[in-house]
Amino acid sequence: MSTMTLSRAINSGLRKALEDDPKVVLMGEDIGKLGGVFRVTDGLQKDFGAHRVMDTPLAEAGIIGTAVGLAYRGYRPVCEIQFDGFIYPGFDQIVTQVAKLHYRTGGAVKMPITIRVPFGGGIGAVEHHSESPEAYFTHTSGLRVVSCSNPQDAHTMVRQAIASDDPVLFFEPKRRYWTKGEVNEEITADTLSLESAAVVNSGNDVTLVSFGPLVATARDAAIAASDEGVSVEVIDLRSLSPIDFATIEASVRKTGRLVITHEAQQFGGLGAEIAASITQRCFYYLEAAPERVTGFDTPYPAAKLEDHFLPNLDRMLDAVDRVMGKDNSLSNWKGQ
Amino acid sequence: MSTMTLSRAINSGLRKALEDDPKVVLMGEDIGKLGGVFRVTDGLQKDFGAHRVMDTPLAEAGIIGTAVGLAYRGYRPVCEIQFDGFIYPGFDQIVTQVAKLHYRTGGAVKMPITIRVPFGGGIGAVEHHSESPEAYFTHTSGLRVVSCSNPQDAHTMVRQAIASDDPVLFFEPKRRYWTKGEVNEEITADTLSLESAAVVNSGNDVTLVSFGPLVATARDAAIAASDEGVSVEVIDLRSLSPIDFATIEASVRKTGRLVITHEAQQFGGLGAEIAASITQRCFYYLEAAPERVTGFDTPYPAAKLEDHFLPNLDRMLDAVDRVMGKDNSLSNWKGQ
Amino acid sequence: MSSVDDGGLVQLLSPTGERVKNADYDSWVEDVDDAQLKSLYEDMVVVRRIDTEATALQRQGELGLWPPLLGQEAAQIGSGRTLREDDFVFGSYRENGVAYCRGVDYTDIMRVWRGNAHAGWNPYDINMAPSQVIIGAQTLHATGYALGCQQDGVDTVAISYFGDGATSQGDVNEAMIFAASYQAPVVFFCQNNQWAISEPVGLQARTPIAGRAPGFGIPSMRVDGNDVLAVMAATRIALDRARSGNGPTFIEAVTYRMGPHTTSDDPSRYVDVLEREDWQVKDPIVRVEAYLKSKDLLTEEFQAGVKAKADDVAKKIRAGTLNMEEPDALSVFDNVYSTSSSWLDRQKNQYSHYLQSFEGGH
Amino acid sequence: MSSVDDGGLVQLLSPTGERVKNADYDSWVEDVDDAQLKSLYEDMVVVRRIDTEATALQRQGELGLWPPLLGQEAAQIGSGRTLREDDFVFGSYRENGVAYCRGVDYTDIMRVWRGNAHAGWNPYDINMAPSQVIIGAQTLHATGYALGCQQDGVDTVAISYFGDGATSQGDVNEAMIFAASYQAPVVFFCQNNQWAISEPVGLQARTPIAGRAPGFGIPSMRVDGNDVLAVMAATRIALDRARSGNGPTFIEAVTYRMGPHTTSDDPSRYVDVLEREDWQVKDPIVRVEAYLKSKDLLTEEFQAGVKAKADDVAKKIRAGTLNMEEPDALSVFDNVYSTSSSWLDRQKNQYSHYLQSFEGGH
Ligand SMILES: Cc1ncc(C[n+]2csc(CCOP(=O)(O)OP(=O)(O)O)c2C)c(N)n1
Ligand SMILES: Cc1ncc(C[n+]2csc(CCOP(=O)(O)OP(=O)(O)O)c2C)c(N)n1
Ligand SMILES: [Mg+2]
Ligand SMILES: [Mg+2]
Repeated sequence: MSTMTLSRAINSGLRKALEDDPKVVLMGEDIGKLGGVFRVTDGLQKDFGAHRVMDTPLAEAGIIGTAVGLAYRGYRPVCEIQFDGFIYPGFDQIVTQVAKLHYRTGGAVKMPITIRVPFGGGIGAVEHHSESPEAYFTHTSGLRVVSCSNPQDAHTMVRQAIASDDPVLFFEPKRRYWTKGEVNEEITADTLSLESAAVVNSGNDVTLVSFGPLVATARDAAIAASDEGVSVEVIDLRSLSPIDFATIEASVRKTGRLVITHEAQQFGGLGAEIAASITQRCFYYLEAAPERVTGFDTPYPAAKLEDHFLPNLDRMLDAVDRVMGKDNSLSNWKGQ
Repeated sequence: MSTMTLSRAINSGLRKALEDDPKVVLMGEDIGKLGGVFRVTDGLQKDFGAHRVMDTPLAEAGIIGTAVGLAYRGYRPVCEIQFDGFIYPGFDQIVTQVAKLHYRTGGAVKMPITIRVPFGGGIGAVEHHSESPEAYFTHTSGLRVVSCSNPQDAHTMVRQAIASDDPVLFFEPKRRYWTKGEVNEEITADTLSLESAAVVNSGNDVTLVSFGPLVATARDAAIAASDEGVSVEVIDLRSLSPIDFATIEASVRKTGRLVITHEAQQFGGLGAEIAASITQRCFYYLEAAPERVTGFDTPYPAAKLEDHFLPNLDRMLDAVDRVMGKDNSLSNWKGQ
Repeated sequence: MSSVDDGGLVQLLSPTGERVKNADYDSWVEDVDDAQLKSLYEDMVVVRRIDTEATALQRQGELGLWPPLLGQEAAQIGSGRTLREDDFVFGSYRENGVAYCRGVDYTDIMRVWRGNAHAGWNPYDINMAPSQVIIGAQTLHATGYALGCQQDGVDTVAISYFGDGATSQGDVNEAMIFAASYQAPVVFFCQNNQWAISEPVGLQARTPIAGRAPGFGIPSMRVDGNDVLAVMAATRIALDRARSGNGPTFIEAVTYRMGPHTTSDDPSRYVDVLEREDWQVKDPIVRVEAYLKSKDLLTEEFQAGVKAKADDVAKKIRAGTLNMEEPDALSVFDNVYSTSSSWLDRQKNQYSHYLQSFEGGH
Repeated sequence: MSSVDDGGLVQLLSPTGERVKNADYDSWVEDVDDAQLKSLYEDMVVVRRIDTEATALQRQGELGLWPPLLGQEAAQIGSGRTLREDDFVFGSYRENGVAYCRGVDYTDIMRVWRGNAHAGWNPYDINMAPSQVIIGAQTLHATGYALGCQQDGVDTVAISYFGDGATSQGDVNEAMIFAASYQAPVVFFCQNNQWAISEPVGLQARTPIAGRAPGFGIPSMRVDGNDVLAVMAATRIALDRARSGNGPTFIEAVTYRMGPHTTSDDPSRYVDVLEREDWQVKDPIVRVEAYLKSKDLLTEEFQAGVKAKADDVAKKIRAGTLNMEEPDALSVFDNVYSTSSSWLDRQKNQYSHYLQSFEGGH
């Protein structure tokens, strides 16, 4: 066990993966000498060489498309997309190739590609540097999508993602890169399922589902709520596709109330799927309609406005009040 | 009024738009001499010239990206994407540029771009020719997304889409291109809101929400259900983003039961948003959890399997039985 | 020889079957003896016969679609035959002639077009990826595969086939950039058949396509794509360069799509019949026939043998197509993931219940 | 002159300030008299000063980020100054020197970098699109805009700026393909500053970038990007070609990023100090200074005037930045659509209620 930042924990996970399997190669823009703009790959090119930690030309379709070819040849490419908003030039290769090749070939060709994406807002950045595009990928059959919220998970999950024979979108909560925590690097990739959610705070009144950067906020909200006498159970999804519905279902059967939070836009976001699925599975247990606390249905705004756009503790508490039937911001709302 | 196929109705709508506004230009692969692979643009290049009906090089990012430039210059480009599955190379330009430029420039630059996409399955095609990618776009703030189900709407809506100062994804139900119907070409673009759903069959027991190619199936299902004594109200969404929730809400308050159907994959599809939003708006009116009848969470399969993948009348009726609490395929289901 | 952008076209066999001397290219086909020549001829005749049979099968409703390769036999056989077994092919949807060279099971060629599967064959069985519908996407895959070969330290080469239209896609350009940057052992084989569905090549490129690659630092050749020997020579040059660590090569094989884009297409809307007639005289098979004749190799016996082979293949294809097993309903859920997915398992389970409810009489 | 792929570099002003004669290019700058030369010099000094001020503001926490253009003044001023008012610019994020030429309000340059807005200015006010963060995307916009000019029958030209790294993106290649196909009046202006963040240009291109365009049928020029006269001449040639209906041109301005990629970057991790020193002697301002001196134009009075102007601009920028109005909370919902959206209106309304609930003491 040692204490390290979340970004360091991923770095160490990548290092282990490179050590354990000669077929693992890292690809991306500026991941070599620079070590990535967030330094997540710091030192890896120096130690493993430029053929295993490859700086690529500036083209995301090129990165993903060549990774597909490497996978055909038996490699396990780990691609870094520099920021969330730059994944779209690679979208076609991800959706039409990475996601579909195993299905297309009746299982003959495996696509063990990991696509690392630093995502989310809260760092005061310019346009396209703060987005949460996970729902585009969770809606794409053939992909696995995960997101980590703490250093231990970051370390373990990146190794699991690389070890998985399926393609995995790995969303890294960039504003938590500097969060520190204990990490046991001895946990091997096969110890845990890549599909399991974690109950990170137990509670009886409301289930609050979160992932990635908002897990910390959700835990703070649970503490604040308990001060007001409301007991909130916080779930860290970890796997966004598939979702560990059994864990959420068990929680909601107990609490009868569900709040989901994510930074992505609300309309058609992951929260919709969770609300819809849990309503179906727990219809007779629900005391109130599930509530969503999310980014607004606008493009990600300029930095000076991001504190409004991003879900925060107060907005989570307000939603908790809504499902609890307590006084809340919409109590007197007359809108449509 | 004259009788015409849905594809002809779009053709006539495009013709009107070209006649009415010299700034309207059509762009796409094979839309000129060939008139498009579905002949939707048949005869238009001959009548309006190659500068207004432009065959483009084979590159979707190029099509959308140059359309952005044309829009900057005051044009209203109408881009054809040959098949649903080929929109992804243009995804980046759609998501990062078309959708965001009006917001980015504080309203200074309008993006009145219409992107026509023949979509959906049921035509026995090879891979990438039968997809329903609408949810990627409905989750993208800044875009409007619509889909038509009959010749009259096809004609009116394509004109509305082109007349709109916002970018519009226009999803054409390709397997209904040959459906015939009466079309009044005198209806002008501003007669109708681009956001309104239509109740296409009145009923009291169940609300069945559909759009595009499945509206016809949903209407058939309503007839079949009425034979069994269940009265189904069928709604044709028409606008997929934003959704006319007021219309659905009014219906569900009456029926207390909701079924949503679309061809796209279920996980994170539009059905999730509708189920989640309506649950929130009508929680105390719902007699059962909303049900979804959709494509499976697999890539679109080979043609010989598409009849399984695609929602059909029987699967809709089964879902109607489920929300009615009648005997259904899952009555004795023991699964998780 | 290696960097052509003047529009010059390498030709070793003229349309009338004369052997044209070329100091740079001749040595690369000097091993092509009479027997090899006859077998190249046979292959071209056979794949044309496959094409005819498939078109007929489509017309009879036994295939959903077929993309003919009529007119492109020399481009596909000439290149396909030069490949080593361990080389890996990434083609589009039209490379059924190349698949034939790879030793594909005949029936497998038809699976995709009958609608039974998305891939006709197991790629690793014949070292060829299944057909790729997304225009140009496969060029990046070939580049990545080639990178893998380079890292493995083997002299295996990846080759990617694509059309003239495909050269407009970002992917194809990025593939050249990546290949040049890493000096990947990959061959870019462009069959310029003059058309991308209804769009003439002039819309994609105002200057010869082969002229693009040098700008990326990739040597290129522009060859008569209806000349099986020229195509062979060029492909061998490219393969040799790749094997010996000298990086990628771009080949433009100038040919012509004599048929429709696919069986769904109606070229009468856009193709000038005169243009088609011009190309008719450049037929890739006719010229080899003339050449064989000039060498007294076109015996009746030989021709009968070729015909018998072609008939046999056609018969097998027909039988294979008609007897193809229908996919099982629940297989729609198979192979989405290589491991199980809780969500999909549930969905499959529910659908299986649904299907059973009919059997049980619901 | 028009199609360069030999790596040759056009230079009209040497690093030491000598005027180099060039028969092909001289005529394009023969109107540059002393007054113009002095004003070009002034502009370069001023934008360098803007750059310094902005970097300081970022260090002081007043800007979130700044992408310096240090070293690229000649490329930006030389080209920016040749544009006509009605021409339209589509740049990346680094073209703040070009924006200056377009007459942008100084404060507007800073809005994006302070985090107050996604666009600093109204594009139609100065005929320049706002900064574009998605690498290469703007090249297609320029091509489309140029198509519009062509259709409008005017001789307005669109110009797109982008970096060496951007040339690897599919979009940039597709832009060249579309521009060539339609002969659009567009200028592709590549500032090859040798770096894409930490990646040297050699990773993107093994041969000179200007060599690519001819393969697409687009003439290109490779000029010393630190030579304001060479840049002017080349841009004028390109603009003239576009205006007279002769289609697109590609210009590679070979320059050097003397600063970090942005203020967030740490070039010490990857830049060789020696390389930087090599380029230091090629400074774009120093050579004009030397040239002016050789012409006895670098008087104390003139220099004082330039300094005063630069100081004034810097002062205004600082004041404008510090006094910039904060955006209103609810403006986060504005301009998503040009018309109202039932969904978004509801969301805005609810959030407004939420904000009020705090005021009311919730
Ligand atoms: C990304 C994408 N866009 C459009 C299409 C539709 N389409 C199929 S084939 C074709 C033309 C391809 O032309 P070319 O590359 O010259 O190959 P050819 O068919 O002539 O062999 C087009 C436009 C597609 N399959 N994929
Ligand atoms: C699509 C996309 N991918 C990656 C990035 C991240 N990024 C920002 S600037 C940059 C380097 C650009 O280099 P170049 O084109 O040479 O322009 P320069 O910064 O040198 O002016 C990168 C990789 C981005 N902004 N957009
Ligand atoms: Mg072609
Ligand atoms: Mg650069």
